[in-house]
Amino acid sequence: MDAFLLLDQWAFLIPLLMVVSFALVGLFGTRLRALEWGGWAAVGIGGIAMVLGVGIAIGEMLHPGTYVNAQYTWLHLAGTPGPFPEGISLVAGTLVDPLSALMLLVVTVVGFLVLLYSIGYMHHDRGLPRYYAELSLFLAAMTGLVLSNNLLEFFLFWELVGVCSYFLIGFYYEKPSAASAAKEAFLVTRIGDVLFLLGIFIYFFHFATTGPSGGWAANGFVFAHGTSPFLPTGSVGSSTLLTIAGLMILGGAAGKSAQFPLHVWLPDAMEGPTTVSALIHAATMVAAGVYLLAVTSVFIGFTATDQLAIVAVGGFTTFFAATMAVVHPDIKRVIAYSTISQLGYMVMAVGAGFAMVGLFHLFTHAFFKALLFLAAGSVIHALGTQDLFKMGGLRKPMRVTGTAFAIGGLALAGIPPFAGFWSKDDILGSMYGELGSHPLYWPFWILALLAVFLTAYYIFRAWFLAFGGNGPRDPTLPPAHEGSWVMQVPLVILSGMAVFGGLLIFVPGFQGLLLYGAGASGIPPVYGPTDLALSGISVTLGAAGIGVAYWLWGNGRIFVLPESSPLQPVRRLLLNRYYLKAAYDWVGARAVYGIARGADFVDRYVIDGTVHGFERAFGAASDRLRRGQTGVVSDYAAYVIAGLLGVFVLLLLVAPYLLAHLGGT
Amino acid sequence: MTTLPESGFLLLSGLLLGVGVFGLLTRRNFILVLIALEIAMNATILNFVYFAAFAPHAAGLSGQAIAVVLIGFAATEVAVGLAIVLGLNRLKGTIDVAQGNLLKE
Amino acid sequence: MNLGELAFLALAAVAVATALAALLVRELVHTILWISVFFVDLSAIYFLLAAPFLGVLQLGVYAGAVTVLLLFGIMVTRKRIFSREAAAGLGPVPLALAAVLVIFLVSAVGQLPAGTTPVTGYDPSALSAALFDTYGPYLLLLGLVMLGGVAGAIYLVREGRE
Amino acid sequence: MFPILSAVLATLLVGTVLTFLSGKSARWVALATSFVFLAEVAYLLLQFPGWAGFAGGVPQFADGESYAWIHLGWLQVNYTLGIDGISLVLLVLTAILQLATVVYSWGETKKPAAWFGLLLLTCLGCVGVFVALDVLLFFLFWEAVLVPMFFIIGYWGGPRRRYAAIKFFVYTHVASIVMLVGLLALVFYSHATSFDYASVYAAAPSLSVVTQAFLFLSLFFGFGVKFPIVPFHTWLPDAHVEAPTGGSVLLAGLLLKLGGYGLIRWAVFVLPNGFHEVQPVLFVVAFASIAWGSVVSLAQRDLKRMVAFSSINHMGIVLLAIAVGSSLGLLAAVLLMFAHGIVSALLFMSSGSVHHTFGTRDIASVGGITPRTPVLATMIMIGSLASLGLPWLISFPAEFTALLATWDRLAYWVLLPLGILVVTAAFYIWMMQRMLFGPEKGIPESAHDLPAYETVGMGILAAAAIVFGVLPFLLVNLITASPIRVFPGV
Repeated sequence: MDAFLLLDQWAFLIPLLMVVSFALVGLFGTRLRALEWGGWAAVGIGGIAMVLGVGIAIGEMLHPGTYVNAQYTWLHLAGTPGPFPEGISLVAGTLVDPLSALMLLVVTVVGFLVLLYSIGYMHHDRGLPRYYAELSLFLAAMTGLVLSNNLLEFFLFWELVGVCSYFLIGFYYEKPSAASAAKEAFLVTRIGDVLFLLGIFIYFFHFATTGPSGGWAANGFVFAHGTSPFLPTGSVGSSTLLTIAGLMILGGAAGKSAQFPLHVWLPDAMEGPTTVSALIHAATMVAAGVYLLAVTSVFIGFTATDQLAIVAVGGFTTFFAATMAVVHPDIKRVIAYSTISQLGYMVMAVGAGFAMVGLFHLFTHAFFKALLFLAAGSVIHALGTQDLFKMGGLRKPMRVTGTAFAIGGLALAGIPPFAGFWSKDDILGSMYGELGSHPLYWPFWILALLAVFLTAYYIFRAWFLAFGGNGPRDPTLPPAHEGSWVMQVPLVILSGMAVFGGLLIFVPGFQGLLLYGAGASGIPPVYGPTDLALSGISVTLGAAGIGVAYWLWGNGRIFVLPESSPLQPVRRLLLNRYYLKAAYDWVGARAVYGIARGADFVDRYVIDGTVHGFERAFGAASDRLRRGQTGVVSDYAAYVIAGLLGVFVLLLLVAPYLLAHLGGT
Repeated sequence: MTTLPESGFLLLSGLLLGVGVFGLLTRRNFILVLIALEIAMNATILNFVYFAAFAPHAAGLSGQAIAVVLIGFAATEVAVGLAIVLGLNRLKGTIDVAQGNLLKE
Repeated sequence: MNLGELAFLALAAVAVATALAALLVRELVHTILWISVFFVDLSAIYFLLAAPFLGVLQLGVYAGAVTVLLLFGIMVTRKRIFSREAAAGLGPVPLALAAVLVIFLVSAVGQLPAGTTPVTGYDPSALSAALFDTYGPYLLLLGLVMLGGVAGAIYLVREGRE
Repeated sequence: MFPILSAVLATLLVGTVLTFLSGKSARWVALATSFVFLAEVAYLLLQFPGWAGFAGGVPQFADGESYAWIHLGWLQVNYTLGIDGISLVLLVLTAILQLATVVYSWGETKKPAAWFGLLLLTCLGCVGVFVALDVLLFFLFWEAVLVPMFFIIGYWGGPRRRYAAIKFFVYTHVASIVMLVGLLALVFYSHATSFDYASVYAAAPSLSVVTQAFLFLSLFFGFGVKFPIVPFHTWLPDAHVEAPTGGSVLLAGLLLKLGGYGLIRWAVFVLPNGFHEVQPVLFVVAFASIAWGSVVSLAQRDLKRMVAFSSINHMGIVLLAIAVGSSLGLLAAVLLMFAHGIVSALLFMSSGSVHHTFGTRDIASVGGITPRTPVLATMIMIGSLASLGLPWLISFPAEFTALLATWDRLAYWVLLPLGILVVTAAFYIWMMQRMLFGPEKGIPESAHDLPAYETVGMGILAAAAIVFGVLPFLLVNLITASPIRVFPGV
């Protein structure tokens, strides 16, 4: 047991290992005889990291507690007058607590499985070393983020994670659509990052001057210092400044976790390899926003206004994203919309004060969503297309994949005893208990409940289209086949997690993990199906969704909405993503770029034009003067005489006059 | 010694300088320009000599000494000026001042 | 009005007249004649100002050497290219400039302190002391300038080097 | 004590002269000079005792030297040198940039002796500005920088080089004259006992606040044109577009820093009361420069012109950090100057390499260069990401500190520079999308990846960007060992 606690102080090795992997594969990957070798090296290092991560998580389950090791001064702004007479130290270090342990478990396990799976999925790609280098760097950054012990360090890794995501979305950079999607992802999350940064500033100055303990002031951003990391909600109060700071944090989280209105980048991010979608854009990085909200709510706390805003964003996004998934023909994008929707659940839970419940859903979601993506990846790997309407009947040639996708779907739909049921039900149940005291939560809770039905429907629509029926609808597709063992093993492991992951809640140690941070909200979360009626409603909704999906799409049926149907405009609206993407494109490409062009014009012709105007005026004046330079000696003599007379006038007339009238000496 | 009209010399000097300047500016023949210059020069020398005679501290005869130096300079100037005139004449075939715009080219 | 004043007035009138005549006559040779009269006239004025050394110098350098030089110059250029000696193209401006200059100088005359004492007699030793002690360096400089002037003149009139 | 600063200047002077004289082997002489210079700066760095503090209300500097130069009654001009943390950081920057530039332009074939000599001469002038502590000496070095840069642009530049060179010269020279008037007025009106920084510093507080404000404005104009500040910035894009790569590097990396250094050393420290009077003007100008530089960059098609405008944006942030008037702000300003020196140099080298590899710098007409020229693409990526303020690269700690200082004093006004960060990210990311990614376009058959010397030259800068980005305290500790700790007049 003590051995597990000892592991905490070696936690920093996890990101370090992945950096080593990044350097090894990045520098030498292309020199190796077989490109896979670099991949295997990354898999090996990732395996060690996973063992460490799992060990730390088990240690936390046995002994929930907070381990802080802050000793690396990253930036020391010594003796700065103003609010910081002793100076500001920005100390980097590691922080291990139940939150980070759970997240670490997710990141290292899914990370390792994806690394392994990629050996098969990417084996034909010449960019394999680059892929593994970037993936290693991503894992380093992600684990670093999870282990950060202050907001600034968090932000450093947060941005690094973002840039890795940028490169991995644009992995097939020769494709213009991939390059464009990478740009979009970077810029949209950048908007969130800027808000996040402002939030950091506000917290920093607020706690530096009014923080509860001396530790806050001296260490600036350290949000867990010593043994008392908890800040009762009451101490945050209702300060307007802190409300704004909380909203800024929400902005940052919304950018990273693709919450409305910054969600547009995530569906387009599916341009990257499917493995990347599984790891980064489903299981880990996009969950970082939720994680940020969770640590903020535990260590700093949100005001009531912030909480409502977070619940509103999360609840609305849950439903909003699910509607778009309903009509989409692309298998990966359906899962992507589903990710946005599920992240909405987590955000909502964290906002309502149930940080660990949200994290629990993050935990289960990571496994079943990675499973769905990897299964979809197998299909894409085999067929080379992502269009659901070209597929069909895949359950026979791809038995493992089909089963895995079905398990993932059941988990997503919230059917017991699969993992998703427990966590989703906890969210809905815990919030239900809060509805009485927070009447404004009601509409968002109902939206979230409705989303359960949509979720079950769209994921099984995808399953029936791809795996149901008798054969591919597009005869030009190559015959389907199952991938190699490296691709199947992760599917099997993840299937296991998707089936049993939720049952962990009945393990006493794990439950203790989830109780962590409850003090922040003062409300004990609900674990397990305590309210059977509520569980019954949500399970019924999920089953109904599956039933409708079977009725419309089962057995190879294709449901075509009649042209005259009044739902046609709705369908077009959904297919066009509520025209939000078009609006953003218009703002970016027309409005902002138009302003820039206008400014450029002003710069060239107005500002520089004024300069050239002066130049011409001087030119004209000097041209006049130049004509006096006749070269004739007499003329020069005349100028000399005139100048002499000018001096006479100055000395004999002007100077005495000035002296007489201005009274100088 | 007989008395002399004190301001008269200065007036004469000023008038001569005016004449010299007038000639300097108006004559087109280079030699006439030189002569005008000499007139102006002589007006200046006259001033020095006058002050050597009448100034309150004239004992040192500085004015006369300077006048000597100036006469020397003036003579040199004429020599060089005439050399320029000859050079110009050879180069352009004329000694018209208005044609001598070498400074411009 | 005593003899000195009378002499001065006469000499002054001759100086102005000859100067103008030298500049305004058409024939260049006549110009030389008038200007030599002007130089001699000034020499007389120097004698009147108790500066016989300068008077002699004026006669030697100006009335002698410079006049001859000018004459020589006219003979070499020799062409009567100016059918009419006209203003150099500046119109009334030179005349106005000269007039304003004269007005300024004349107006300045009134501002000089009155009551000066004329030096009587001629003191060669004082002059030589001034010339060779106080102004010795300038004399040296003059020598150098003359040397340079001669060299420059020779360079300028050198034939052929087109 | 050994006059180490004079030795540094002498090294560069001797190196310059030898380079001019050594014909075809000039580059070796220049390289040797760069290494000696680097070693001397390293020595300065290692034995730097920290800022010497005040003696009798007058700032003291490390490695000080002072010799009588012109003493004519009231005119007391000395040859006075000295450094503090601020100058030292900029000296480090100069040493790095000089080495990188010399290595990068190893293949220069057009009058190499003159080229390398002028490069060294420019660095000499900059070093002189950073170490001079006498009004006249400072001004002489300040002006001395203009001349070699004028010839670098005017002789090695692009097609409109003469226009650009003259524009550069006229703009900066007019500004210098205004600055000189301000400096001389400062000396004379304050009745300083000599032209030394120390005596000017001691005498300046006796001036009335209004006088200080006017003097500050004239100095601000003089230094500001070098920054450059909107609307006196139009010389910069033209100068950069026409300048040869090495010239651009020194122009952006060093010459712009002269303005920031001068403003801090000679205006803000000396005239704190005047500074506080005109602070609003500085804010307006800084915000205008930040917004204008970034927004106009977005519309540029020429890679180099885009980087030039982004320099205006970054130097605007420097000005903002100075203008907030706190120690934190000054720290950020110096850090940011260093960061911008490294990053803009890297980007200008990249655009130079793009130009001679693909024959054009038009962003829209070259595309998908990554597979053919991976090293060049990597350099562009590092430069762009650093410039848009990505953490772990050098600009981030600087910009972070600058914005932190801005929030401290201006609260929600910080949203403007923060928002502009998105625009800055947008034009770099968009440029990368068009040039580096997508299908190959407009790549001539002859295009090949960077020659070794260009890789090394840019590699030095990229390494510096990463090292100082991960370990910013290396620089911060230097800067905090300087007078920013005792920001006057707050």
